[in-house]
Amino acid sequence: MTISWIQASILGIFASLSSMPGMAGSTIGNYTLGRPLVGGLVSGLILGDLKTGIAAGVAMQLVYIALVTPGGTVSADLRAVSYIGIPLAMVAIHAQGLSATSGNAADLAKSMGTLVGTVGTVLFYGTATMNLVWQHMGWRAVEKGDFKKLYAVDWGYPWISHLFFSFIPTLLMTHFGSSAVQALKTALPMDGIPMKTLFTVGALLPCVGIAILLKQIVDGPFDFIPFFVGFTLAASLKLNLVSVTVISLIFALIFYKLDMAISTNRQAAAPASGGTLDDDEEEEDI
Amino acid sequence: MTISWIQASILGIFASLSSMPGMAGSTIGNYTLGRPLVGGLVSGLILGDLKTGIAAGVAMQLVYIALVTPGGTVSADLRAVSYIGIPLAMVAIHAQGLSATSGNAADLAKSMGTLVGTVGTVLFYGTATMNLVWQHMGWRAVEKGDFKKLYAVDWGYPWISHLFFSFIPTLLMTHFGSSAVQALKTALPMDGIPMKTLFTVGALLPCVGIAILLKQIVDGPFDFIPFFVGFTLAASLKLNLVSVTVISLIFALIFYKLDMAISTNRQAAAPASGGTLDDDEEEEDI
Amino acid sequence: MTISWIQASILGIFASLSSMPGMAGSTIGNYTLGRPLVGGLVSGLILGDLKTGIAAGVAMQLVYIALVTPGGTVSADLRAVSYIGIPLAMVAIHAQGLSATSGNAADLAKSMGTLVGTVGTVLFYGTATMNLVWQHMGWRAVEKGDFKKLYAVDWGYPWISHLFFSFIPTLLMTHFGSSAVQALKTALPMDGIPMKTLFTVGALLPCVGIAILLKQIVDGPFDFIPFFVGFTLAASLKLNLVSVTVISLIFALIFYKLDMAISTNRQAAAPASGGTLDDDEEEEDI
Amino acid sequence: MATIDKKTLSRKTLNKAFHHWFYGHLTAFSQEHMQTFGYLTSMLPIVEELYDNKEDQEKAMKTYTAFFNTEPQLGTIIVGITASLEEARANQGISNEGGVDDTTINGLRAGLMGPIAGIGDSLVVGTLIPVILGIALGMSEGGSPLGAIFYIIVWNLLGYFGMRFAFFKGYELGDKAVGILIGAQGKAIRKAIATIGGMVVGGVAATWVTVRTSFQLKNSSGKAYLVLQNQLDSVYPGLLTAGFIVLCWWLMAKKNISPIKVMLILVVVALVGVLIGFFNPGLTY
Amino acid sequence: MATIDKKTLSRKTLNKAFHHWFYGHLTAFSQEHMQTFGYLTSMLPIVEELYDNKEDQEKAMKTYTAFFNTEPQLGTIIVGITASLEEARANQGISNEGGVDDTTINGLRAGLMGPIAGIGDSLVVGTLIPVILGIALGMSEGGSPLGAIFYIIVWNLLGYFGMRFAFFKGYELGDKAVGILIGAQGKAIRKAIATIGGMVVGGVAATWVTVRTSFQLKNSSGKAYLVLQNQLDSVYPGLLTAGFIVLCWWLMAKKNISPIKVMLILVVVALVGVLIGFFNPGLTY
Amino acid sequence: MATIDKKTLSRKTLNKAFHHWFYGHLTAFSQEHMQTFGYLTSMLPIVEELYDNKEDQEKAMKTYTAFFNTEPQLGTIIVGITASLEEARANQGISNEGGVDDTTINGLRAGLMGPIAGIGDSLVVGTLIPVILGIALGMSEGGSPLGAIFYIIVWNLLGYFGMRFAFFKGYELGDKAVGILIGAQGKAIRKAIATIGGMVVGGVAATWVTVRTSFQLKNSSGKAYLVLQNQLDSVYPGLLTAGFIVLCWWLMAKKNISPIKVMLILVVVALVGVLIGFFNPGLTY
Ligand SMILES: OC[C@H]1O[C@H](O)[C@@H](O)[C@@H](O)[C@@H]1O
Ligand SMILES: OC[C@H]1O[C@H](O)[C@@H](O)[C@@H](O)[C@@H]1O
Ligand SMILES: OC[C@H]1O[C@H](O)[C@@H](O)[C@@H](O)[C@@H]1O
Repeated sequence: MTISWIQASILGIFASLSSMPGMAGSTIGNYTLGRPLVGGLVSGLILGDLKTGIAAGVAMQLVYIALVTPGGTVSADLRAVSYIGIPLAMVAIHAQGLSATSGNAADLAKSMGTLVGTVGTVLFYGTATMNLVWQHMGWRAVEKGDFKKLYAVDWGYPWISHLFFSFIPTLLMTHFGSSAVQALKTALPMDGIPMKTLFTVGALLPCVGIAILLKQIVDGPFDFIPFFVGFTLAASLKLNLVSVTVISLIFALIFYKLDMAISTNRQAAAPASGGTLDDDEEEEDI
Repeated sequence: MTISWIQASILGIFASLSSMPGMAGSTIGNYTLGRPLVGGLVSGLILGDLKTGIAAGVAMQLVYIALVTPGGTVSADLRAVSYIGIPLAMVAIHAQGLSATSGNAADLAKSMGTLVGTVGTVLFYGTATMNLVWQHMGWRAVEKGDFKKLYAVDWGYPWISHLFFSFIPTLLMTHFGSSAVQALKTALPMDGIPMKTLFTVGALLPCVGIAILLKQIVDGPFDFIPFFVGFTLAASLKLNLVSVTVISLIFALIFYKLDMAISTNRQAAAPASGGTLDDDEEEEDI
Repeated sequence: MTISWIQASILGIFASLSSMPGMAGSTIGNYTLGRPLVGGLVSGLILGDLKTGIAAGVAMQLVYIALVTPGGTVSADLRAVSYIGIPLAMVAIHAQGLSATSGNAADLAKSMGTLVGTVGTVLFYGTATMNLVWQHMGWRAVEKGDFKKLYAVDWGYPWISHLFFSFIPTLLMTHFGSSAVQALKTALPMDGIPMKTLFTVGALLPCVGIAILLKQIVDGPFDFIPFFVGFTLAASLKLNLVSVTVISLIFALIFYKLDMAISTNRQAAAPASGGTLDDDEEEEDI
Repeated sequence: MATIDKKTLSRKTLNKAFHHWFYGHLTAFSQEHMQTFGYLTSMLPIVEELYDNKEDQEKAMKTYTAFFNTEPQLGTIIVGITASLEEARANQGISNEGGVDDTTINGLRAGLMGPIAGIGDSLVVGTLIPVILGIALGMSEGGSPLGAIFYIIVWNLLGYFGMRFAFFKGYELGDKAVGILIGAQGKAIRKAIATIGGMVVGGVAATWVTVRTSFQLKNSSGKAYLVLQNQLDSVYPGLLTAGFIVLCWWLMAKKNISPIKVMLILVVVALVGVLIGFFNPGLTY
Repeated sequence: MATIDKKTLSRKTLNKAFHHWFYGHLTAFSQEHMQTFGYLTSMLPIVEELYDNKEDQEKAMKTYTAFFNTEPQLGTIIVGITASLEEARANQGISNEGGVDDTTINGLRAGLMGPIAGIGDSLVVGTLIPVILGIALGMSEGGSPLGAIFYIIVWNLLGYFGMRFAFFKGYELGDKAVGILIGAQGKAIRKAIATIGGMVVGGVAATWVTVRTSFQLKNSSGKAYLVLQNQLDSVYPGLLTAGFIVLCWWLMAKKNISPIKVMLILVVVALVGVLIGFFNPGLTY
Repeated sequence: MATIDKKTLSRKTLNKAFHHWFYGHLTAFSQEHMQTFGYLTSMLPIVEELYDNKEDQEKAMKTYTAFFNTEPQLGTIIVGITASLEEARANQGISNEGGVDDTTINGLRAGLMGPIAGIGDSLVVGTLIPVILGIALGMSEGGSPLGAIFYIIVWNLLGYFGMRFAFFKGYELGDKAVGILIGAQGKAIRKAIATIGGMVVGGVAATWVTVRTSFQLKNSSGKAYLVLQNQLDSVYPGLLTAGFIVLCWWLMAKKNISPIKVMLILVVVALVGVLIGFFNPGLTY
């Protein structure tokens, strides 16, 4: 199996559409086309082997199922996973004559995905940095009151960033990658330090995403409590996320009512005791 | 195995006693004699095969273990289940030479029970409707101040309703049913639409009972939360009902204290701020 | 395997150090040296068979893992378990030619441990009672203002109590016990009433420890609720103790906030409504 | 109202009233007047003892002709409370204005019967009985009568003495019970109990009600590659069951459809479901 | 402000504004101005319709040059609210003091974007999408395209109509939304949602993030007598995962280290861990 | 009281006091005066440093002759607090009325020793130690000394430094600690901790205490058709254990029976239980 220039170009376009930030809007782009499961479907169609594409997509999707990118913090780049990793994995699976749905094929796909996903974050930061140029042009237009220009800034120019950081890398890596993959595998064996480290990094990075979420939610030490309760419900009791959410509702209701009780309380108390109660504001700091 | 007129009559009397509304009072009647487990004991004694009776009763009891009839809404009629369904199931088990405690016998019993239970709800509505006649007589007596008559209305006359809607149906169906059962089985095979529908209905009907309970408890959307938390504890964590109840206690305590805090609160606030706090009354409506 | 006078004396010293109350302070003494796991290590070293010592210690530790002695209520005496029970169990295991890590050896150890543990509580009460003598001397010194004497009372004299209730019993029982063990086993077979009772007592006694803890925590009937919720989480859901603690945190936070809301509340209300709200003090008594 | 002739119900009369209720609360049930006649027969001995004069008796009995329905076991407490209120009314003089009157008594009955129906149906009929039955079923496995006998004894002892306790507790507390059951604290208590009720009903629904779909997608070789029930379970265990319950609740509470009509709708749903292969109980004779 | 010439945004313009946001919220993203340009293009049609005069348009557009970033799906509600506020400002006269002004609008945007980012990232991106994906994965086992198609359809319908709903809801509520989202009740609501968010993020972390150690102690015959991961699990399941998350949080929240630097630290940790045998992904090609 | 000669305890004396407590809190234990002598030896260096004159020393030491008992590890904080209070009393003049006096100090000691005993016994002795032991047991399976060594090191480091921290924290906070531990907020904190304590003790009871019945009913062929323990577990897992604990609590708390007598009652219960076949540990040598 090889990847022609035409196939590689189409992959490059999908890479541009599905990036974070991508040219298709996050709903259709990153959250649909970018998901490896969908990437598997697309790559399968492009390379003409749907089954292998989907199988590779499923394997990679499992690794990135909870990928959140809070505040533009991207710990794995999905354009690379879905439109470089999956095609290359498909080539490698074919080259080794593995059955598409075998465990070995899935392992191969996973490792290829993590490899390009982690390394590929540089593409994300590249795109975002290049966009600074178009934003700069945008500010000038705003100053001049030339608002129509904003559409070009928001919808047009960023394609140039993607030409450099999505299209070309995808084009080259998928077209020439087929042979590179083989070379890579000998150069970087799975039981060598670099690959072991890479995969460990892949497993550790989601912690950053979760931690950024936490930062948005946690003000005082007590705000960790719901997090750990949720963690315990899922880790120790194997509750799934919908069930965890249901249980969280009763606590949400309690804290809502508590907060209302305390605030009404304070309103009521304020005129009587002259604000001496403010210290329970600090209840979080004990 | 056949069912004599005498045996059928005794079954008819038990059917009268154990109905909802039955002539033995709900504690002894519907909630004791009406339960299929007890019905199995009684039918077993009457038909002289205790073991088969109990086994059939156990199988049917499992189906109706949580039968609640809130506000007189009966989704399966226990007189029919226990005193028509069980005897007929026993006959059928004997006819097919099944072992009393085999899985096939239990299946047979279950299907027979659901069949007569669902269809038999007409007996419940019949009884209740006919009781309107006696109640009418009761109102006339009350008007005239003839209160002693109330005993007859409450304790005596309804036997007539049961003669028609419990005794006679049970008598005829159990006596003649033995052959009817065989006919039924060929007429209505288990993989035919009618029987499949019937059993699906049997599985869906308890939802009505639970929903009526919910109607009594749920005022606003937030009142669904305890329900779903309880549901999750039992469905996802496989907690049994006593354990669910124990866990509900801590939430009950919290809501009790919350409500007390809010109301004392409101009392305290009322004179000070002049009732502007009423809006947290509406906290449920958000 | 026999136990020499010297070995027996060293065991006696450890027994003195590890008692509740012991001569090494509770951190190092009862909570370290007294734990059967550590007792197994020590006894193994003294008797020169580490593996059997540890194995016996592990088996006994499992029985006493949650031994709390609230308010000086000792339901099993650890000096006896660890420094009489373990050595004798080791002797018996050798005598019967059992493999140190076999199930039979563990059973033997467990029974030996419970036997001496339950019976040995008399040693605890003996020590504590004899300490009254030294305390008496202490009070006299305090009266006279001779405070230095307190060091002798607290650190010195109690060794005498331990001479009688830890050292000598351990010395004699371990030295002569080896043969006694055999005799005991024929005199008191495991399926006889005395031994069955003894082990049942061993299983029941921890309830006293837990109940004393409860007494310290429970004021009204509602205070049982957290206990039973915790019990349910562990018993029905198999949550481990750390997970139970995590979940307890969210309830602790809620009750903390509730209490603060109610008390601020009351402060605020007091001047306005003149203390008519005291009745929610009694909320626990319903 | 003078202390000299204060009327007190005799133990014998109270016992009679209790047994009339214990036996007759549902015997004359109709959809129109559910437990009204049971209530009337229960109050009759009380009214007869408290009022000598026929006119007063009639006036008193009128009170209890209002519609009544609750969960009969737990509801016994309401009967006990009215016994005590009736006593108070008799002492104060039934024709005197103010104090305990028709409105007090019926307001109380109307206010209590709903919540107590909800609690009783969920905690007594929906939980207590199924739990005892659950134990009994274990004992009767293999056809032994032991479980059935166990159930008969345990439930009837609990039922009889529980109801008796509720009746006399209600009588003893009288309007104090009202104080507890109504008012700020009463509201809080009801909220607390409704929380228990809600969670327990949820537990009951998840434990004993089971709606499952048999829908599958199969590939050419007949292997199912989509078992809908498994997918639903992975979203939320019991999703279909919960969904159907909420649907029924919605039809009744929001669309004001009567329970009977809801049942008929379910029959149609079942039929359609069976026809399209969504439902299939998969039983055999 | 006279009622005669009250300006109301046309449905067409609102639709345009919504679609500009739906499409362009992140296309021109940089680390400096994340969603600012998306916001500008979304407000442009609105501003153009409301203000005839160029000067007013410029004044209005200036407002939206402030930094903006939130979770784009849920954040649509903020765009809707500002549409309504801008309408109010136009009706009141953009140069009038008091009422809705720059400060109001940007205070609101700044106040809402943080919490809504937190909630949206955890509930939409961290929970809703993984749950749909989870179901889809089941359907695509064995290489079937079904799951992928299912995901595309379900997520995009939810995403599009959900965002649409949020936009028009926000527009409809206008400053009433602010009333709900800010103030005592708003604080309580945010507290409640943060509780859900916290628990769900905990659940997400435990379900989808897995940090495990491969550390073992082996005896002479090669049998492992200490498998560290098992020991850690018996202390608290998921201990390492939770520990690493708290570590990252601590580095960022308490030590003010940027996410990128934290990632680099993790690379070092991974390398060291691999070298000392603490980490070992154990994969093969 | 002049600022010029403000007395401050030297680090050396504080260390001494801490170590006296660390070592001697229970060595002279009797049922009459549990930790009183440990407390006295711990306060002695402090009193000697603060008061030059023998009379004052005697007055100060008298304070600590009151009965004292608490969980020794966590209770160290109380000793630290009294060190600080004693310092305050010395500075204010021990014979001055008002301020810190005997009543303050002993009120505080009495008020804190109960709750801290409850918390410490359940969280330190009942939870922390068993958890460390649990891990250690895993390591010592198969007779390896590793687990025992692990336990010795981990527990003693935690114990020593934990107690040290508690002592100096108590000293540092002084009566501020009292402010936190007593008063409205203190009540709320104690309530919160008691909630944790209650749940954890429940967890400990369910995890480590096991009361089981061996009662069975067998049919003629010897097959058990009723295994009581299974029935009880299906009602509520751990029912017997919970029942016995509540029984013991009830005997002690409601019937004022001493723990020793309760133990004797349990011996009788065990004997009877064994005789009627309810209990059977089922062990063999
Ligand atoms: O955190 C809010 C938001 O920040 C950035 O805009 C992106 O990373 C989004 O994916 C994210 O939802
Ligand atoms: O719902 C309250 C009550 O209503 C009717 O009286 C009957 O259906 C009872 O079974 C039920 O308990
Ligand atoms: O209960 C507090 C305390 O009491 C006594 O001092 C001993 O039994 C200790 O083990 C215990 O911690």
